[in-house]
Amino acid sequence: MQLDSLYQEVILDHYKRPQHKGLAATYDAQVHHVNPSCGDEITLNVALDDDKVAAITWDGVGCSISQASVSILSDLLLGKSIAEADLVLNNFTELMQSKGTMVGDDAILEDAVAMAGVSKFPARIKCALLGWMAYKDAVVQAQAKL
Amino acid sequence: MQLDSLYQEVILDHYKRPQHKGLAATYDAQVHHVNPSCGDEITLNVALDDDKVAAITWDGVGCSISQASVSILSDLLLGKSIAEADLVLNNFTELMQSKGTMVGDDAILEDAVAMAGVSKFPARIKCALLGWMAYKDAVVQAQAKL
Amino acid sequence: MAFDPRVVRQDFPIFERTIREGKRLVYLDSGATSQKPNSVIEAESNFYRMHNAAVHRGAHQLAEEATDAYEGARATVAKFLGGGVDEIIFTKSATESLNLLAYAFSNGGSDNRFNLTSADRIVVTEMEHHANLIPWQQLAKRSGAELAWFAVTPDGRLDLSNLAEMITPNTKVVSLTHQSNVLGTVNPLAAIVARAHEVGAVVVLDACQSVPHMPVNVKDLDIDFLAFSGHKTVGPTGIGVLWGRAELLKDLPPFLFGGSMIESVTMTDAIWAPSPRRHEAGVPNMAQAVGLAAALDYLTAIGMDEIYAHEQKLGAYLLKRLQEIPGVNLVGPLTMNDRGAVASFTLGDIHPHDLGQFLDSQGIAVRTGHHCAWPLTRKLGVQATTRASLYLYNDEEDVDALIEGILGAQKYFGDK
Amino acid sequence: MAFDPRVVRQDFPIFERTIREGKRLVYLDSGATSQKPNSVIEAESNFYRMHNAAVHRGAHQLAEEATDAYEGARATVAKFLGGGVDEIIFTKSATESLNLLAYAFSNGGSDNRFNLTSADRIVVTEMEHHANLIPWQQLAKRSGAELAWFAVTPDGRLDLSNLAEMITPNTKVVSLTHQSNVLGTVNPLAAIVARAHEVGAVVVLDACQSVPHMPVNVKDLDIDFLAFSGHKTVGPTGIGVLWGRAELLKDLPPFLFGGSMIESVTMTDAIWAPSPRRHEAGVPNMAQAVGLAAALDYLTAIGMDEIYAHEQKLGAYLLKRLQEIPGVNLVGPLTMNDRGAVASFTLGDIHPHDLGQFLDSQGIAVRTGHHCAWPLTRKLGVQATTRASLYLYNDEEDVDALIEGILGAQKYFGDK
Ligand SMILES: Cc1ncc(COP(=O)(O)O)c(C=O)c1O
Ligand SMILES: Cc1ncc(COP(=O)(O)O)c(C=O)c1O
Repeated sequence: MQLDSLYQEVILDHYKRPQHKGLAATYDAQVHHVNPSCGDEITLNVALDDDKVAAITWDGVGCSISQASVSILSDLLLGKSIAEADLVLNNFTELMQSKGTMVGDDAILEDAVAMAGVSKFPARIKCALLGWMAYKDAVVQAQAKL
Repeated sequence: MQLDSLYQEVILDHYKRPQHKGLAATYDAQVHHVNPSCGDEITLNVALDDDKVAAITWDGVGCSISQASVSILSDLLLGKSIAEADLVLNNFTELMQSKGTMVGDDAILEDAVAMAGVSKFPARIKCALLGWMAYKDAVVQAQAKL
Repeated sequence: MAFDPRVVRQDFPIFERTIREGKRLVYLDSGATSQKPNSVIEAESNFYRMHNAAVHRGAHQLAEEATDAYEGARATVAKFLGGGVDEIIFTKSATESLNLLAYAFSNGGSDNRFNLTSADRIVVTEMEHHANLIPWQQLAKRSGAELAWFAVTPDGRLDLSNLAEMITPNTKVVSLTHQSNVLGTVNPLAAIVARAHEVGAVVVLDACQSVPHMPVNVKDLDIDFLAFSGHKTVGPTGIGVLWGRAELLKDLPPFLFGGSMIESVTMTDAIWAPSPRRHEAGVPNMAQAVGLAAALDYLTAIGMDEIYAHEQKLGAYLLKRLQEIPGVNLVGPLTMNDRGAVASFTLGDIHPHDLGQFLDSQGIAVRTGHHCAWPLTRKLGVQATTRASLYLYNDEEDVDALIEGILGAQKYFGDK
Repeated sequence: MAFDPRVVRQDFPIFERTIREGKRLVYLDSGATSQKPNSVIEAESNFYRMHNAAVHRGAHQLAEEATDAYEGARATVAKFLGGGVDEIIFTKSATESLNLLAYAFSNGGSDNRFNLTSADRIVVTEMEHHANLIPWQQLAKRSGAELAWFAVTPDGRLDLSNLAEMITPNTKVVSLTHQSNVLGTVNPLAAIVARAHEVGAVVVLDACQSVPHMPVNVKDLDIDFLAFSGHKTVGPTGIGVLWGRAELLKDLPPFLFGGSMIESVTMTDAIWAPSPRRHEAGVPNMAQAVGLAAALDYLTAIGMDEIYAHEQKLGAYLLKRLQEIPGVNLVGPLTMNDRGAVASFTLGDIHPHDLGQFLDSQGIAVRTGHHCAWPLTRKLGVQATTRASLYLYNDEEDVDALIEGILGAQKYFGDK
């Protein structure tokens, strides 16, 4: 069933047990992103330690894809350097735009390769990217403060 | 040839030898009407004598249909009572809207029955009516002054 | 012959195709856009193949035929709505129709009867589609007029308890939806229209969700303007209608400027043509107007009363079946009194996007989100809903498929 | 394979019909609207039959397919013009495209970079179509900005002798036609664009009469905005395009308000989506966008260079044959240098309406009147003209038919 390529176990796991959900009290930047076509929302806090992602926390409401994606992201990018995180981000964005033609590099994307199936469902790509765009925005803002 | 039903001899005669063309110096009302789709223009003067059409003169530029129509009109309505002229006007308007289904009552319309063929050419009806609408407008204005 | 949605379906070629690995198409998204019968598709093609020319402009046979077809379409729309031929303005969509009006209220200058100032009030409702909200918000900002709105009650009706205080003597426009695209609620117009006219305000009806589904007669409703979209009315995309009382249209300032809407033009000035020409600048969407006329002819041949009766019955079945499912939480009225055949709901913890995706995998097309009525969604206290909207080609089998799909989704997302 | 208009004609079903008692259709009115090839008609029908759904809105397969088709059309238009995908806005017509822009120049409020005031100047030309004149007249009235224009010389060219004085440092917009729909004149853009950019003004190109007939690349022209209509480009009615530089579109305020153009909405406020979504409110003219893409694909397959070369040759033949007739008085340039294949003329004392009517009786479709460029017609000192406009499906036989028709009209109206 094609649907299972979208709703991988890993995704549903993250959806049911989201990581780093709940906003930390301190942060360098806080952003609020909305998906205007469905109303899904996310608030994301980032703290940097020099060029390292020291903390990512978030809160939000949304579908399994958007929630799982931000959960995976926060696991994955935490502790990475900003440059490393950028690489992951670019890899992930490319995967999402691949229309099902890529499987994703699991050395780089780890759990996030489970999102590969999303790229076959154009209406859901924005869901998967919501948290990543929020992260991208937050880091830019946090860096501007350094 | 269908075209001949449009361009009757009477019409081409009036076009080449227009009646009452050239504006009289005195009048009760003067109107200027334009056909916005082709730019044809007419200026028409009316003088009333109680309830009688005492004078109609006009000037303008336009196609054979619009020029002939106003020439026929001025011949036809001159000297009539306003009520009689209204009857002719209504008859003529009805004929124009008949889509080729009426031949026109020549006891009432006289030379104007030659315009019957125009009603088969929707784009030309406005040409034929230009002078008549100007006359109608002018009489209303002239009466308002009485 | 009795109305039979399965027979109707044969007129719509899209139902011959399948969805996601061979599934039957269960199309429950007509609130967003309706499917098209062959007669509409052919009317548009036929115009291009046989009569295509710029209307009102050429002195040749094709131009005559195109003009006949286009003006004939205007007459068809007028008859369908019970209005006059010169009261029909073709636009590209209901969105354009409503924007045309909202701009007209500030385009006329201070001596125009429609001109709004900061002394005036505009009244809308909390259940408006963005297309009937934002144009008025912007008009309020441009003109300084105040924007006020009727609230929505928890059971999805307009709260009219403050009717007289809401529609104040300085109210100039009351614009509201006939049927909510989210709740299905059909608004009671009589009292609103009476009060609006008492204070000299005009009533604008967003009839996007009523004209396709029930007989709508502008004279009976005693309203002043009405907007709807062709594409929700089994018609083509790219065509909408604005109906307005002739007596009002005659003074309504123009919105789009260009060819065919003028009486005369110089480098610095222009004089406008009479309505409806004044409101139709440029070479019009001719093929789409002709397609819309074919759509209205199609609906008329079946009968708007028949369609309404069918949808009332099917809507009742939908509401009943949905309410049998634990976890389904319907927004909007729970019975078919003054209500259309559309149901928006949430399903326990399952996000509408996920439900919609599961249904899609079963061939069932629904819409999820805020349905372009974000203030309403917020008021109802939900993030988003799933909406199933029915039309003349739907039947009980489609509703059954939806119900089965919902149960399947509960299993799919619950089991994992 | 050599370009052959008779082979091209076989793609256009309208040429299978006859006019006025069995006459061959000689269609010389493509300046008003072009005919449509089968591939365009079928692309539109096919969308309705197979993929119809509201784009960007549904979470189901049809909505995905419709979105792919619609966004694919945007990519096709972008490629055709040499612009970016996000630089293409679909409208209903060039008229709407130009109005969108003119409204945007007063919709943004005082802190928007496009906002005009009474300190600013708008520059147009005397040869503009009403669609590229009246919107700017109205903007001037709304904003207090001054409207100025380049004059037209007796031989039908722009008088650019006062270029620097016309495009003053306070000029904010220069909007002009690429090719005159009356004169055929193709305006020299380089000097105008250079001067406009020197003073920080944006250049808007009305490309209604160039995009269908010659290769047009927005990057090469270095312009800022461009408008054209689908229906003159062998595409459907009801679709137009506005191209704008991404860097400008990003700040351009919206024009039509409603669904899909927002980022968020409350009862009193709205935040806009990024371009191009910001400029496309409501369910779009999806089938027409898809049809337009098919039209551009059709033209591309033949080759815009081929089409241009064909029209240049045929236009030269038309000008030569017309000038052989005593009594024909051409307006506009007399050679094909910087000129398209359209000829407007008067014929002695024979009124254009009468000539057009006679030609129609011979199956020949031309347009007569002021061609929605009334100030230009007045400037040229004529009441009205007869216009023959050529396209890819016309050939020498069509020109010969026109010439014979004109001679016939002289006889018909002269003999009687
Ligand atoms: C030069 C020019 N500009 C603008 C327009 C307006 O195009 P439309 O009527 O398709 O909006 C036309 C054609 O009518 C034209 O020839
Ligand atoms: C109630 C209502 N009003 C307005 C609209 C806008 O219609 P369109 O997008 O066709 O302009 C819609 C549909 O989207 C609607 O449901």
